[in-house]
Amino acid sequence: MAKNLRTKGSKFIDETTRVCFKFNGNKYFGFKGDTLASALLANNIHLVGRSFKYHRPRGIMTAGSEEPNAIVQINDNTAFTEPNVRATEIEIYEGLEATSQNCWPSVNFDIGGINNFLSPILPAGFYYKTFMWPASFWLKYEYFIRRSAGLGKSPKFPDPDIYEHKYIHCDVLVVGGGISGIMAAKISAKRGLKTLLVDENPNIGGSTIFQNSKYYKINNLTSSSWLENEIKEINKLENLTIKTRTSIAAFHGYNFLLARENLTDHLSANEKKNKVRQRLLKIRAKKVITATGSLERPLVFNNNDRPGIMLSSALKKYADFFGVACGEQNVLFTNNDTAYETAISLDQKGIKVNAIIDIRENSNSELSKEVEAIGIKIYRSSTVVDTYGYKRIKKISVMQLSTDGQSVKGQKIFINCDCLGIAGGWTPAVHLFTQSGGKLDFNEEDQIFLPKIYPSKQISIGSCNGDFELDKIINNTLKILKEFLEIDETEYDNIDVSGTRNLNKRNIWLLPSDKILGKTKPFVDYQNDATAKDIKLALREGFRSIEHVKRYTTTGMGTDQGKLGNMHALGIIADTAGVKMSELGTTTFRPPYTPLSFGTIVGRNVGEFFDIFRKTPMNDWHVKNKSKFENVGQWKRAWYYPNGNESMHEAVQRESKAARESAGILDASTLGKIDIQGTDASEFLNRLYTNSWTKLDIGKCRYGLMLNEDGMVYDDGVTTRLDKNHFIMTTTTGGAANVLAKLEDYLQTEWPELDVYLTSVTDHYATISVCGPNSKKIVSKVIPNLDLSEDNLPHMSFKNTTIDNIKCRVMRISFTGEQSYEINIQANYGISLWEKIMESGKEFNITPYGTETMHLLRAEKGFIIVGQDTDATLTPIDLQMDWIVGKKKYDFIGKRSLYRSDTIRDDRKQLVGLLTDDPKEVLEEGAQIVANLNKKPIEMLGHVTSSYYSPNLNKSIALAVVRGGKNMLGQKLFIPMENKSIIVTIVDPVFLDKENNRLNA
Amino acid sequence: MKNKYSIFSLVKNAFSYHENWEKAWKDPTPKKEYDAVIIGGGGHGLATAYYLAKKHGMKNIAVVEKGWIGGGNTGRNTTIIRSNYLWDASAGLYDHALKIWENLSQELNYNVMFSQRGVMNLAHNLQDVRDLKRRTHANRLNGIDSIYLTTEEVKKFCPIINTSQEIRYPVLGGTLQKRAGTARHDAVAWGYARGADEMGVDIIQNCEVKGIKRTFDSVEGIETTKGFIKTKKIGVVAAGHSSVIASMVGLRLPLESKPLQALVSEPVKPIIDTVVMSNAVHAYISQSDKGELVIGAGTDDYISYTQKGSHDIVEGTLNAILELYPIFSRMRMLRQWGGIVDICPDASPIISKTSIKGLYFNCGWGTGGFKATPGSGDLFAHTIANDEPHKLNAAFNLNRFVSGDLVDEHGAAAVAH
Amino acid sequence: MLNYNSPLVKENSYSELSMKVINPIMKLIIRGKKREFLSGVGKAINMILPTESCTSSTSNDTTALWLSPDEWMILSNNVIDKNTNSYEQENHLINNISKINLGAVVDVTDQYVLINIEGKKIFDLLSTGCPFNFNDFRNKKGGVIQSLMAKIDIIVHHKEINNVNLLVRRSFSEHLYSFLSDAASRI
Amino acid sequence: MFLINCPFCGEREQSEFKAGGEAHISRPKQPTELSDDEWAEYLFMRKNIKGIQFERWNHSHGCRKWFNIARDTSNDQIKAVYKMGQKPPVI
Repeated sequence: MAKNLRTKGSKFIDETTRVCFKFNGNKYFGFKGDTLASALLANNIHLVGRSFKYHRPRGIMTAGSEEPNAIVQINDNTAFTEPNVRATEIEIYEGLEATSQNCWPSVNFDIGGINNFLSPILPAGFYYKTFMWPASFWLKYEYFIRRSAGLGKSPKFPDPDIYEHKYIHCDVLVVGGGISGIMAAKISAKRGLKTLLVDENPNIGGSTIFQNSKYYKINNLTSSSWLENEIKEINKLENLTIKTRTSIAAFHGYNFLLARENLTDHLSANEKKNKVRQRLLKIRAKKVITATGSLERPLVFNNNDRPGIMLSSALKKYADFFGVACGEQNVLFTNNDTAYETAISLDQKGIKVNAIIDIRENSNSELSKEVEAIGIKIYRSSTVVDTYGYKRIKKISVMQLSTDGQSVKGQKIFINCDCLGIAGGWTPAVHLFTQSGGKLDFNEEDQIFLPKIYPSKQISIGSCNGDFELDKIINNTLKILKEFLEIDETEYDNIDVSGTRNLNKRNIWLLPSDKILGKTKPFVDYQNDATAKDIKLALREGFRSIEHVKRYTTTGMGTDQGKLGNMHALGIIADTAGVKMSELGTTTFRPPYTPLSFGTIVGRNVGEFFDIFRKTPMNDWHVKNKSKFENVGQWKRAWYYPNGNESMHEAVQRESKAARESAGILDASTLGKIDIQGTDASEFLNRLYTNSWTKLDIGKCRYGLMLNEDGMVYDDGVTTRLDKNHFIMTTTTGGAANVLAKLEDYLQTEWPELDVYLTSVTDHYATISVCGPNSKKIVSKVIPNLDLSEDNLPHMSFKNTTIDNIKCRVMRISFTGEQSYEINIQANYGISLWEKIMESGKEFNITPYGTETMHLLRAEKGFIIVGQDTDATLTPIDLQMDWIVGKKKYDFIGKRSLYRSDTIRDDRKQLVGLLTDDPKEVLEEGAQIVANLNKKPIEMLGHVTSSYYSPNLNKSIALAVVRGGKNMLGQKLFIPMENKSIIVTIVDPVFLDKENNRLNA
Repeated sequence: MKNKYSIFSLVKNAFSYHENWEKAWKDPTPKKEYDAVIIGGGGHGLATAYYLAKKHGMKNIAVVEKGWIGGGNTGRNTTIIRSNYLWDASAGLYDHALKIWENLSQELNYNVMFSQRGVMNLAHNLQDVRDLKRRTHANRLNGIDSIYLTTEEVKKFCPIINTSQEIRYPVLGGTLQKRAGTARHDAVAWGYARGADEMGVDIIQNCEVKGIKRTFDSVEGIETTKGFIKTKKIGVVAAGHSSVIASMVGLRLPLESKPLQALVSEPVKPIIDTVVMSNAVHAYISQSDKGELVIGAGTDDYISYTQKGSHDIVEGTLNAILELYPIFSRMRMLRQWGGIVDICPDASPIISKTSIKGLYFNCGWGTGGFKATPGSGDLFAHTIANDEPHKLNAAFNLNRFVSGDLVDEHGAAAVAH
Repeated sequence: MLNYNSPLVKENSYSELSMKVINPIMKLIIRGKKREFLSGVGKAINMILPTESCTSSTSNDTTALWLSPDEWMILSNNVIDKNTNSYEQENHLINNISKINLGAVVDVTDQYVLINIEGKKIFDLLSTGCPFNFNDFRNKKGGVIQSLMAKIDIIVHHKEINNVNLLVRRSFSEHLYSFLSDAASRI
Repeated sequence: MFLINCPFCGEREQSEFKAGGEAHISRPKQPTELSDDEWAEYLFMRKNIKGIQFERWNHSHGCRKWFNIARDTSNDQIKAVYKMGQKPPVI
């Protein structure tokens, strides 16, 4: 089998560099520049994979990204493995290992092949009609369905490669480096426009670069050699960037495009080391020129899927570009002149062409004359009615076409071949255009969809715009570009192009066979095994919309997104339903154009860069002192500081006791801080908070509660009056950004008349809170020059002072119920001050505590935490904080909502305290609360929002919201857990020091 | 009865090369008048018609669809079905739907492939843990089979999740509802259509509603691209386009229609056997029977009817996916698309009468409508037939936005001090 | 003495690119709308605030960055004394602006970290995570823009050709700096 | 991804902005005078237009200023950008 089908040298392949690779475990050789497909073909290998549904043997059909069949798993069982890689796209490199997919035990003998024999009972949508009995069995059926579906295998290990993003802004983006794209890039760049040219192939030049036909001449050079010179020229252009191996994945609105630049997939393991594998280019272009060319269409006839059946244009590319013969006995099957070009190319390379089957009555073009001259037999107005050969085509049968093309006549002749090139005409690649929101128009003459209405500054040129012959391509491209780039002359204006081909083609979407349709397999979607009869079945069952047919038959849903077959599907629907293609419309082409690795989309935002981490000025100290950390929003907050191998519970019990018995220290730097200045500052606060601010004295602090307009608690914190027109507001850690945005919103859009300025100073300050009976002694050691007496610095007041000549602010506020001092100092001095306080506090066993202990301490005092004890469904009244709602205030954010019929009800859920009958029993946060265990359905009155074991009260305490709880003090309720139910009593939420004596202890 | 679907009918039809299958639904031209017209031929609309005919004996009804049935969010969602909702009202609604799902294929004689492979919700911070525990306790007491899992149990149930405690937002636990899972979205629309059609419901596609004819206090019919249709009862199930229909009678709804995106990978052999949802890092993932990883992204923050969203959303979702499933880095996105979801301020739906007699709305399903399809149709049918809500959808009335009795399913921002 | 601890002290150099943190630099946010505000500022620190969007102005010792129609950042051109955090200019501004209700003056010296980046590859580095179109910006000095880098808010001041100052909030700075260092290592 | 022309900073990428919903819904000056229904209209009821809609956007990662744009929600084309307080353009 392993013979060499290399023809004499191709300049696009480096025949001096042999590359060794493995396919299904066997060693093969190719040359640098080969794709896996060309290398396999050179080794006379066509059978590459098995189809999705029937597991039919499939080979290489194309030479590009539209390949439906030849998809493989590469580097299986390594961290570098990748499923569903197109053999026609991947370039071989030393050490590449590829294996066939969707077959077991092997591609040559695949058990799944049995599906092919069951196919009569597996028509489109068969699974909707069966597997329903017995009901309970679906999961079992599904188990087998899932295993037989799928193609390649997902990687099993994390990806060692690195991906990156890059934002690119250019004046002109040219997509596609074929002849028209190259001309466009040159014209654009020469006019001083920042131009980017991208092409998915390793080199630009498109199909012209290997077009050596004497029929196509530009300025008396063969089109290929003319283009070579052009490429040499544009490589020198200043404003032009050329990116090869770069494919546009998506074309979004406002000319925003995503492209994948493939940097290392063609390199061997050690060549790729430490290199970025792929880069996602986020391109914003003022203008986009699409020159994506066109895709050759297959022909739809009985058994048109056997290995060895390929696109005629692919045969030509393998011969002219890769120097590979796809077969030794070639036959071409066509409805237009393309196949004749291929025949001539093959013949020049000394590759044997046995015959051409042409469904047209005649073609008297130069090309066909030459083919006849060569002596290749041409069967006119004939069609292939069947093909033979299981794992490789051996033979075809041919019959005469009736004049209407709907049936066959005459007697059947057989022609042997090991490769059948099919040419069904061309489909412009309008995928990107439609992705961008462009509207298509159907061209009856050529039976193609063409760009009509452009949604942004973009244009299509070349064959993706419906120009298929060299002269038309060049002339139209120039005409279009002049208008699009608003220029009156180009360097190509007196270019001389010669040669055109006979265009007459005969388009038959579904070619007839001598067998009835039901007995044939004319594939429309190769990968998903959707045949013409599946499409007809869908129509028969009432699926009329193209989207319905597509979904019911899975046509166009494969990894090739139906690039080859979609037009035939439409054609067959139109013919069968008797409607015009133009009325049918296309299905939407969804991004990406070719599949895009998750890793590429994500770029560097993985691992340490997955999400931002924010650190406080004292973070290093916490780390050094073995703190455990809690994620609070994007912040890393000290959670608790275990001594040795203390558990969290032990640590928290110790920390909380210390804070109440002597002194504790907390890093509160993450709380949001907003500087508020302006002559209307106090009026502004009045409108924001539920309570009143006008009368707050300078130097005093006040707790505030902020609502949403719908009356629910939104945020809280202490705000301090630094001066008549100057306040500093603290917000919750998580709320900070939203609160600032909300305040700015009100200021700018609702109350622009207010003279108020907001500035975030959250990061400017390190905030250190020292609390406990000994806090005063410690602070006075640290700030000897500050008078800490009750009259000078009473609870809820502040003083500006300095420590070692550094200005700072000391606030007497408490979230623990203990006497406590919150020192705000410029962030870069924070860690130093913290250490100083620790030093001064040593004699009092000052104990650092984290968020967990803070939560416990505030719960002992019944202070809420917005977001833990509230959930956006609680009003201040519900929280029993009526005292903070300024009834007399005319208005504040959310006030009106408090008086709606359902928000004034007093049987709403209300915040209460809970005590367990068994003081050792600590409730689970989130546990539900009921009054009657036997009532069915059981009625839930509320849930536990916070729960701790209090070392200071030596009992378990909890906060909860309970329907009507306000009036249930002393009442016993139940907490039904999985295995038991716990008895609790409703109490006042303040568990410790109701009189607030400790504040001034 | 049109030919019943079964393995036997498949074999039988194989002999006639499947040339004798009947239409799954007819393609009638609209009658002059119907007893009720459903606007919107998505899953919810078709289900509504099906149950109106089946349970309430209303046979002379039509479903009018602007495009093709099931072409909206029904055919664009990530097919997740679960009922582990926090509030009693929601739990009742979604579990009612889940119970119907469990026997739907048999009821419709159409395999909707309801696959009870379980749905896991992950917790990534301490507030997540509290919220999920709260929900699990509520579910248990509401008779919903939801359990809380430790990180180890999460790992055991879905081994490919990265449960390392070193990652940015480590998995701290999760919940599992075993009865939850996925279904084949298209099949739901097609199955209901076939069922409704068989009971005489007219399914009229490519028929856009242009106006609603009304007297001062009640409806009289609809103007469509296929002419005027007289009717006294109109059920609007137009999802993203609800506000557009409402504006035809001068109503404003508490809705915003925003882009919601989803994507699938190329198909691979089975690798993830359940549904995993993670709100905190925002990533939903499951694997379809075809082998594609089905991934749900979030909504954009602006109104759009384009069925396109911004790339940042997709990128953000895949960030989260790779954080939780690093092995998927080399998997490739095959298709990406968007839907238009109509979102209520409290993230709960509206199944309600309106101030206009004979006009009913079923909307506001936001990102979670698919799972409710059968229940929604059943309850909406009940509401239309009796001009009175069923007790299970009573809470989802329009008046809650006036009285303030919202069914808030976002919960809190879930960020503590 | 309290020690001064700025984050990210390490300095990184790569081919045609180097990054370092410069501190302490005095940073003030000043806000105002009235015409008297502008003149008041002029009086206080004798420089004219840039009123054209996305620009800056510089005097011998001070630079002013336009942030929004009523917001500017005032920076000291040179590092200041670590042992005090009261600044002459701040006091002048307070007396000529906030004290007489013309606007607001806020010390944000440690709210922001100033990262200086030098070299030919600055904008290649920024393009790995910043959506802003630097095509024109890169050619003329003095420009100021606010945008995102690796999802983090940044202020970019084009100080000199091939020399920009990047201002980022302190709590984000460590993350941003490691993202930049990582990207720079491959440029 | 839109390109939005901030009236203060010029053309910027969408990622620098946040959308703020329907524009020209001003907060009632005397909420207490409103019925529950009227208050609900302000709080929750929205036009949610398919077509030209006037909406608020904030340059949240730039100058932090709010402004209005007129956008066709059926194709996402931005027709006009105008400052807060200005009348919506006639389109």
